[in-house]
Amino acid sequence: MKANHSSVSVALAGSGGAGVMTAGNMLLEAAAAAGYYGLMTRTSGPQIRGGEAAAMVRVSTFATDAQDDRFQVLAAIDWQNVNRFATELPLGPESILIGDQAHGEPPEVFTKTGARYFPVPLKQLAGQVQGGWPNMIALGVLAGLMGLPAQALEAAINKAMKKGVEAGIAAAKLGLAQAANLDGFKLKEIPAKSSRWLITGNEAAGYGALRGGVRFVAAYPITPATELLEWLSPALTKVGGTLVQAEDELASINMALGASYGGVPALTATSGPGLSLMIEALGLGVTAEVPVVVVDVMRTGPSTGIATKSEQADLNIALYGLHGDAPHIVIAPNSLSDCVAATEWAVGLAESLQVPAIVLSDQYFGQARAVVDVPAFEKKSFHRAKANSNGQPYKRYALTDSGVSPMAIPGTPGITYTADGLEHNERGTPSSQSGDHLAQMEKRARKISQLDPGDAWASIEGEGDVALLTFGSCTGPAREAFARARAEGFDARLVSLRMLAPAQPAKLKQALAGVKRVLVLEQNHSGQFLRYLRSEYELPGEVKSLRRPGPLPFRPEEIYREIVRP
Amino acid sequence: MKANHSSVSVALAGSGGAGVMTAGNMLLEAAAAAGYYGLMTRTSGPQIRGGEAAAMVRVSTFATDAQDDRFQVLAAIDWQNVNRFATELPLGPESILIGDQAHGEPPEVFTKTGARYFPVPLKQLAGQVQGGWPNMIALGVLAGLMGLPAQALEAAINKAMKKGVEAGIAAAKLGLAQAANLDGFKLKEIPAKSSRWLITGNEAAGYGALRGGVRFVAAYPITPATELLEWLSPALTKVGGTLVQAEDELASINMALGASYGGVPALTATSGPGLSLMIEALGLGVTAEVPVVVVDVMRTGPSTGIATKSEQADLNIALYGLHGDAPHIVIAPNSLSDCVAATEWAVGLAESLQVPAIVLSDQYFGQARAVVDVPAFEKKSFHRAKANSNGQPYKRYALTDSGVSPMAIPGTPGITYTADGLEHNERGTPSSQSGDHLAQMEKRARKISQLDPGDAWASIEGEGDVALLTFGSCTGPAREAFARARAEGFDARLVSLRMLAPAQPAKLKQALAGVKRVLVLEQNHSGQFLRYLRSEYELPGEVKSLRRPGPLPFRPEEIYREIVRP
Amino acid sequence: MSKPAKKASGEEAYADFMSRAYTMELEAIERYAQFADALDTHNNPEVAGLFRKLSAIESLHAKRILAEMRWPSLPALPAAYAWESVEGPETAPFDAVHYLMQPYHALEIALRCEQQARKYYEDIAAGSAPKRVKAAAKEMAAEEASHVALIQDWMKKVPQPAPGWDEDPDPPRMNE
Amino acid sequence: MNAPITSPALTAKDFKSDYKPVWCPGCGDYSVLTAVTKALAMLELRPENVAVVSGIGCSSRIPAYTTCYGFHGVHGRSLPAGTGLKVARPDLTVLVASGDGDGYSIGGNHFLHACRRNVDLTYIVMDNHVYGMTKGQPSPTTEPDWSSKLAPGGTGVREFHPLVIALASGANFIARAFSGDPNGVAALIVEAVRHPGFSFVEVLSPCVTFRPEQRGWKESARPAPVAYTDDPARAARRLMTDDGFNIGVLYKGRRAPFAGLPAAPTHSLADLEGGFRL
Amino acid sequence: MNAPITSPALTAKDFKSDYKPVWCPGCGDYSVLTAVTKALAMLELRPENVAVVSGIGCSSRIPAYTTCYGFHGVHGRSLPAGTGLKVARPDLTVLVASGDGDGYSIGGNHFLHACRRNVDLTYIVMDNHVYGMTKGQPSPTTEPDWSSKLAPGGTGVREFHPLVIALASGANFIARAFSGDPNGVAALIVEAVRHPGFSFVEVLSPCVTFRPEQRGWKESARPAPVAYTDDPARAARRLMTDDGFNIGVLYKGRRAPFAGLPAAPTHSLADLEGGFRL
Ligand SMILES: Cc1ncc(C[n+]2csc(CCOP(=O)(O)OP(=O)(O)O)c2C)c(N)n1
Ligand SMILES: Cc1ncc(C[n+]2csc(CCOP(=O)(O)OP(=O)(O)O)c2C)c(N)n1
Ligand code: SF4
Ligand code: SF4
Ligand SMILES: [Mg+2]
Ligand SMILES: [Mg+2]
Repeated sequence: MKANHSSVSVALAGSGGAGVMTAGNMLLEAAAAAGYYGLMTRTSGPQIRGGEAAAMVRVSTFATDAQDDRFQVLAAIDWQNVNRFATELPLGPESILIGDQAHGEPPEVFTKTGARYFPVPLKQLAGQVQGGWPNMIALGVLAGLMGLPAQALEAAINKAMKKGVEAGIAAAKLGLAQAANLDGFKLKEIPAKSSRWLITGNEAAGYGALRGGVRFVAAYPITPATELLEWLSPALTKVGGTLVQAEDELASINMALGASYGGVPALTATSGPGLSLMIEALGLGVTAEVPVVVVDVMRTGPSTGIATKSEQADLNIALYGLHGDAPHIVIAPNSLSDCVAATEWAVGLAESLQVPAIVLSDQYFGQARAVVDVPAFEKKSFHRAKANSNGQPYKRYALTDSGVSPMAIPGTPGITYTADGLEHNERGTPSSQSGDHLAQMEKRARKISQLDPGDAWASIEGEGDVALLTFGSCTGPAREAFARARAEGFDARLVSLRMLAPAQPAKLKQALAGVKRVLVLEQNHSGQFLRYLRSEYELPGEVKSLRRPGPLPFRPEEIYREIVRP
Repeated sequence: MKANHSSVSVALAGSGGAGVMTAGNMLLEAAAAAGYYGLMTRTSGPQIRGGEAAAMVRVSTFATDAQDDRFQVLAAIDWQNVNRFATELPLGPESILIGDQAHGEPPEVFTKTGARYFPVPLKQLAGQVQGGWPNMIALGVLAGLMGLPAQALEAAINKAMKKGVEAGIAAAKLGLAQAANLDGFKLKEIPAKSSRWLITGNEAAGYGALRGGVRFVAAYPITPATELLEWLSPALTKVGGTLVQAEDELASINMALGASYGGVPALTATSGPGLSLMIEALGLGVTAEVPVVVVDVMRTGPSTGIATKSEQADLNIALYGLHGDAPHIVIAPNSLSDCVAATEWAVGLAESLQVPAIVLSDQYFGQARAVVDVPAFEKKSFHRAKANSNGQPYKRYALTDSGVSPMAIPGTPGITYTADGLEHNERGTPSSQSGDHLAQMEKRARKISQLDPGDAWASIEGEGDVALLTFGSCTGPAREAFARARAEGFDARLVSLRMLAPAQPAKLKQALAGVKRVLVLEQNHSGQFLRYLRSEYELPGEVKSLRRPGPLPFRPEEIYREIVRP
Repeated sequence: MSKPAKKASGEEAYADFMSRAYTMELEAIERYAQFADALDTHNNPEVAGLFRKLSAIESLHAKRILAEMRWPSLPALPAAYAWESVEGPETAPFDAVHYLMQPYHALEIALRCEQQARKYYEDIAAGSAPKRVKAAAKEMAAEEASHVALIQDWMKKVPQPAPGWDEDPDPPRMNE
Repeated sequence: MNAPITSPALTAKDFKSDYKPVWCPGCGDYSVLTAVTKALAMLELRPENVAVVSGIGCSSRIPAYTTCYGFHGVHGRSLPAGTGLKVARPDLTVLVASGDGDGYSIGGNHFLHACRRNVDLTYIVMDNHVYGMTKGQPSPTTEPDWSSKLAPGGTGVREFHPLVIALASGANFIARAFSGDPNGVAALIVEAVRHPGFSFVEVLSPCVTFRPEQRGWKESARPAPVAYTDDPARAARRLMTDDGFNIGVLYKGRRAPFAGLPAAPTHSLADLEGGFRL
Repeated sequence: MNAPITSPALTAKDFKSDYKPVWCPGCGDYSVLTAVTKALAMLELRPENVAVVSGIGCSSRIPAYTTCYGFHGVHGRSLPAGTGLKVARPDLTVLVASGDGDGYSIGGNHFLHACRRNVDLTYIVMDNHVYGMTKGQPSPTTEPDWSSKLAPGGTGVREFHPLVIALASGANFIARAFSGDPNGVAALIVEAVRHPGFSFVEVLSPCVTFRPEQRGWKESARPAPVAYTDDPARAARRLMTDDGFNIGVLYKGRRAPFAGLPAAPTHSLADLEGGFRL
């Protein structure tokens, strides 16, 4: 077994109670402890509890939040209904299947990929350890197949288990020993040390919100945003803020607006169905110029769709969902760890421009857990322009050059005013005059269009006359595809947009100068990103849309093929 | 006074209680009785009652629903705050002002246009008639200035007034006599007789809904959609349907979906803020494939905006507001009378494609009243494909070629099923399989994209290498601009889209063949229609955006100038 | 007749009486001013002006009380008085106005208020209050009586509204 | 409401579909499903003449598990959908199903107004004092001190009292059932369906996964000690002091159901057009 | 709650802005405005420390007519906005204003949950039994037989009983006022603001334009014959038989206000980051 793998992807499947998620998490922790990067995603059946599930763990010598083209190993505690995951668990002839004969043979859909089957008597081995569990045996097997050191595994088990640690370690070691008999996928040298986090995208977004200054959150639970809220609830208490569980999303967003009007940066998090319910109040934020941030952890739509799966199909509603002309901000993190900075940035933009901002995260980022390098944060911070009395009558909606008008915060004497969602004049008095409407429309548009996001608007990587445009979680597999292409001497440009609204036509034009072929990559059915690009930009050269609805993620290989296509 | 005017526009202003709307309506009726076409729009101050208001009446020898460039006459019962309407009441040196000296001089903003002032002692004259009102004197003056015959005026008064008819007629005749002393704007010959209606856009949309088969409406009041509902409520009762006043818009749209699921064509009507609240359930209509129609009578946005004024800024939300990829129908009537056919069509499309349809009307159409030629209706009618048991397991969401799957209506034995907003397989069972998701996404997209709207997708008028693209209530002034250009030997193409979604790129391409210059006309600030066109179509030649937010309507002259511009 | 002044010295009762009288005026001033604003907004400047005038007249009265009492600043208003009627006897009911009302109506309102005020003071003067209070009440009753006469005179000079004065042929309008 | 019986009487089984519930084994909702199917059989209805309308939640999955027409709508809007259906199709028997999150949190407003409107339908709420589907957040009926990830230490917020609210809003029939006794639930549903107007059946239906302690409800639930009343003021006093475990019909009102149902047409479209014609 | 008085006491006038109301002359809302300004003066507050939050409707126009901080939000959402504001800024005095359409129809759910949540704010609903702003459609409190264009012959739907619902949902202070007596309204608002937790003041405020017959309310409104109770069951009985015209405080509860207010920070951001650090 040569240690020549820079990335190994394994999946551990089984029915509820088998503990596949627990084992998966420990494998990820073990990889982290050994100094590798890692990523864990998950899938499960429709049952609320007790159904089939799979933990998918990728361990690598480089940082990535993408899933690989195929899994090297699929291990199963049992095979019941695991076949339902076939499309999510691509295998190849180089792959191996691990299973317990006691639970029957692997389903045909897996064996017909050419993957070789190696039975391991998980249950029987577990029986050899007092309090031993088959998932711990499997954990040991998987760790062994990658060549993770036993201490790392021990450390991970120690950290994760509250009781039965010894049995756990003993069982895992039995598994490790089993792996020694098998052809494995040993990882290459451990990468150089760096400061790292083990974090989910939802936690990252929550942390970014706090960094941005958010101290009030109101929200209503919804998959896959709930963990973001569950992380934020105690965290807010610790930093002097608070979270209110609202009766519905209408209440959430309006509570957030109320708090923000009071001077406290405020946020809510939701997914598509909830975002739909917040649309009216987002318009209020635009007109009354009250900052607020909504993190939309996108799931497969439309309607209730598939709550537990990812898709990038809320771009339309985020950009264009508001009634009337309602300029606002839309930001998309383009890596799991970027959820921190992107959310922090969104809060800063909302606050400094007094406008609603939507962060388009997705289920993939939100619920994946990864070992990431601690990002370098910009020092620049954004604040709300606050007004103080200068003896003059206060004009809340003064027609300034920047479009931003200093805001009076309740408690400040001499400049009280009424925030209004009715069209108004500079003082905030409702007006139906076309002149006031035009002036305020221009003011609100101006503050957004004058914004210069610097380099933060996109990640631009590489050179060449082929460009790939994408955003959000499609960036991970795209980056990996680029690395492969580059490794073969084929360079291309990757432009991953972080600022979706306002559009940055001048910057994109520059980024695409000289490009002959444009690939537009997105995870939805109708090509929302492509349509958006066409409406806002002149795309040079031949344009090709690479798109597919959720839930299956793009794999690096398919993108790679499109990049290098002659 | 030569009878050489083919169109005369007059406005009658005054404070609450002056009866300007009543008089305006009678003038419109009188014009209709005389055989002319006519149009009445209105404006008023922010007060609920008792504030300033103006009735704007245009009488013409040709059918139009556009306002003219300028008003020939502005009459005022009193001038209090009438200056606030200055931008809505453009005058020129050829215009005249009529007012009562007892109420002071006309405001400078009107006199400085060069309009000549002719005082008429309205109050004093009214005093000469027992039970006489100044507004009736003014009515007479205005009718006289246009040269409307006394009998027509009498007929209108007879029809409109419940009591005091004689005093009304006597007062109006006094007014007529006054007009004889003034330089008027006498109308040309009466146009050829035709079958006509006197109707508002809101009534027209309501009638269209009933023609389309709608028999259930649930709604929540909102300006300017309320009159649509108020017309529908008794009308539905008469035709065996019913209207439920819901507790909010969330309830309205879900009630409509429930009724439609039950096999009864259903509709709701609202404006921007209400549409925002219906977004989530529209997505349910898409996924569960339940037909439903929403008439959005657009008002000035964003947020509460200006409730009583028009704008075309809900295009974005109507097209792109839904979360996820949610193909649906968007139809815009392009004349006041087209509100009938467009709404009827939307109901037919919704029913036959089992999908939500949005009708984009606006405050201008909705609240204007006009004399229109009775439209010729297409015989083609659309129906919902209903399923019956054939002994096979029923596949509610069968993957048919057309994408449309026959629908079981409750009460039909043997084919019960559950309509679902969760992604599902053909049977309707929830599924998180990527294959099911893709298949259903394609099915839902297919039924929309395969739709061939024939010629109904747009009105195409004229020839030449300049094309003007527009939709909705901008079409009226555009048509008039075209007529003027044509009268001067300059032809151009007017393409007014009625079907906004699904887009019809092939048809537009054909419509624009050979075009060198494209003008895109719309009443909003950000150019939503332009953006939409760019994203869906390749526009040929030089493209220019003609846009402006509400509330001021486009005037024919400014469009004309752009068309003939060298 | 309001809450009985608590058993106290004549001086205290007097101060209490005067502060009540003052409050009564303030309420009236404010209500008239509010009416004036409302009618201004609704394009009825004539009646608005009249209410403004009435408000000014009441202000004079209030100022006189202030001067008389030599209160250093406005006395802190006691929590809402429990007047016998829901508001001060000189305060017009909030719903007495209409956007099409005519000066005659405004004077009718004022007349009713002045009459009520007169009766209020007369009742106190005739009652069992301390002497000083009774004397002051008498004086004020006389003053209100003169207002009543004044307004009655005034009413003769303005036209009586014709029946149907509040008819508006146009419907109300819609807003947001 | 009852369709004419044209074929041999159906049994509960005929109302149970082949779809296997995704519910956790032991979940109270199984027993509600059984009760619904029994009740429909007892009512001698036919599946095609019954519609089961729901929102989103574990409990809201119930429609597809019956052989009736089902409508699985969006979260919180089961009552409007059911109302629209019943008003448009008064010939159908409409059951609306919900959970405590779906019905009392996001759907609270529709609850209030459905009670007032009094459309003739039956509203069954499976109350487990928790958001089951989204993994255990507090719902309106959750005890204020129940600790969860989203509200560590509890929300501190007083519970929502569904029966009191229903009464205050004008519901015409109010009952509480316990899923531990499916026959009892079935009997109450039968009575609810038969009673005209809006009938509300709150079913205590334990969530074994997130509220395992609710297995103890078996000990608390007991038949209400007194018969139902038709006097709202009396019912109010009883319900306000009730401990949440009295089972049975607790109130039956006498209000006439919603009057706005469609009637036979009296006019043609041409008649209506006449209103515009010059 | 009362801000320290740092300068000479303010009068009602200091709380009235220069903007002239768009309300119809004679509208009851004028008098509510007067009452609010009087109450704030009596409470010895300063305008900058008070926020008036509303939705959409004639009544909801009130914020800008005061000199306080105002928030004129979207239709039906005044309570969530006020809740967010008060929870984030407990130092402010928050008044939430609404109408019967705004508060009881589209905003009904928030009413239920605000009563339960018991955040320390005062909710003032100007109830005129009609949608004034949109020209006279029936609201939840409209009599079932009131005929209008949208519901010719009446809705036939039973009225919504705001006080009963408030009580059933757990409001901590319930009063009914009548705008015909602005001083009385002011006194009740003062009491409501002083009472901890969620205080609800329903104000009968006639719409002279669409419901001119409400001028007759002057004859019906009268002080409640008995003093308020703090016993919910007793209050329920009273409120359920009340004719809608008893004026005064009708219930004062003893529930502790919402406990989820922010406290002083105990951790830094770096501490939180520590949770992720490997
Ligand atoms: C608009 C919207 N918000 C939130 C959700 C997420 N969600 C799904 S079910 C549910 C709560 C369900 O609780 P309950 O009604 O009590 O049902 P249970 O699962 O407990 O039976 C929530 C919040 C959603 N689907 N849609
Ligand atoms: C989402 C939304 N739906 C509907 C409306 C229209 N609307 C404005 S005010 C109002 C009703 C107001 O009634 P109420 O709260 O009783 O206030 P009132 O005018 O009677 O004081 C309605 C329906 C709106 N502005 N927004
Ligand atoms: S989570 Fe709870 S409510 Fe949901 S199915 Fe499981 S036991 Fe039932
Ligand atoms: S319409 Fe009615 S509620 Fe609105 S301002 Fe006029 S009187 Fe008041
Ligand atoms: Mg529940
Ligand atoms: Mg109202």
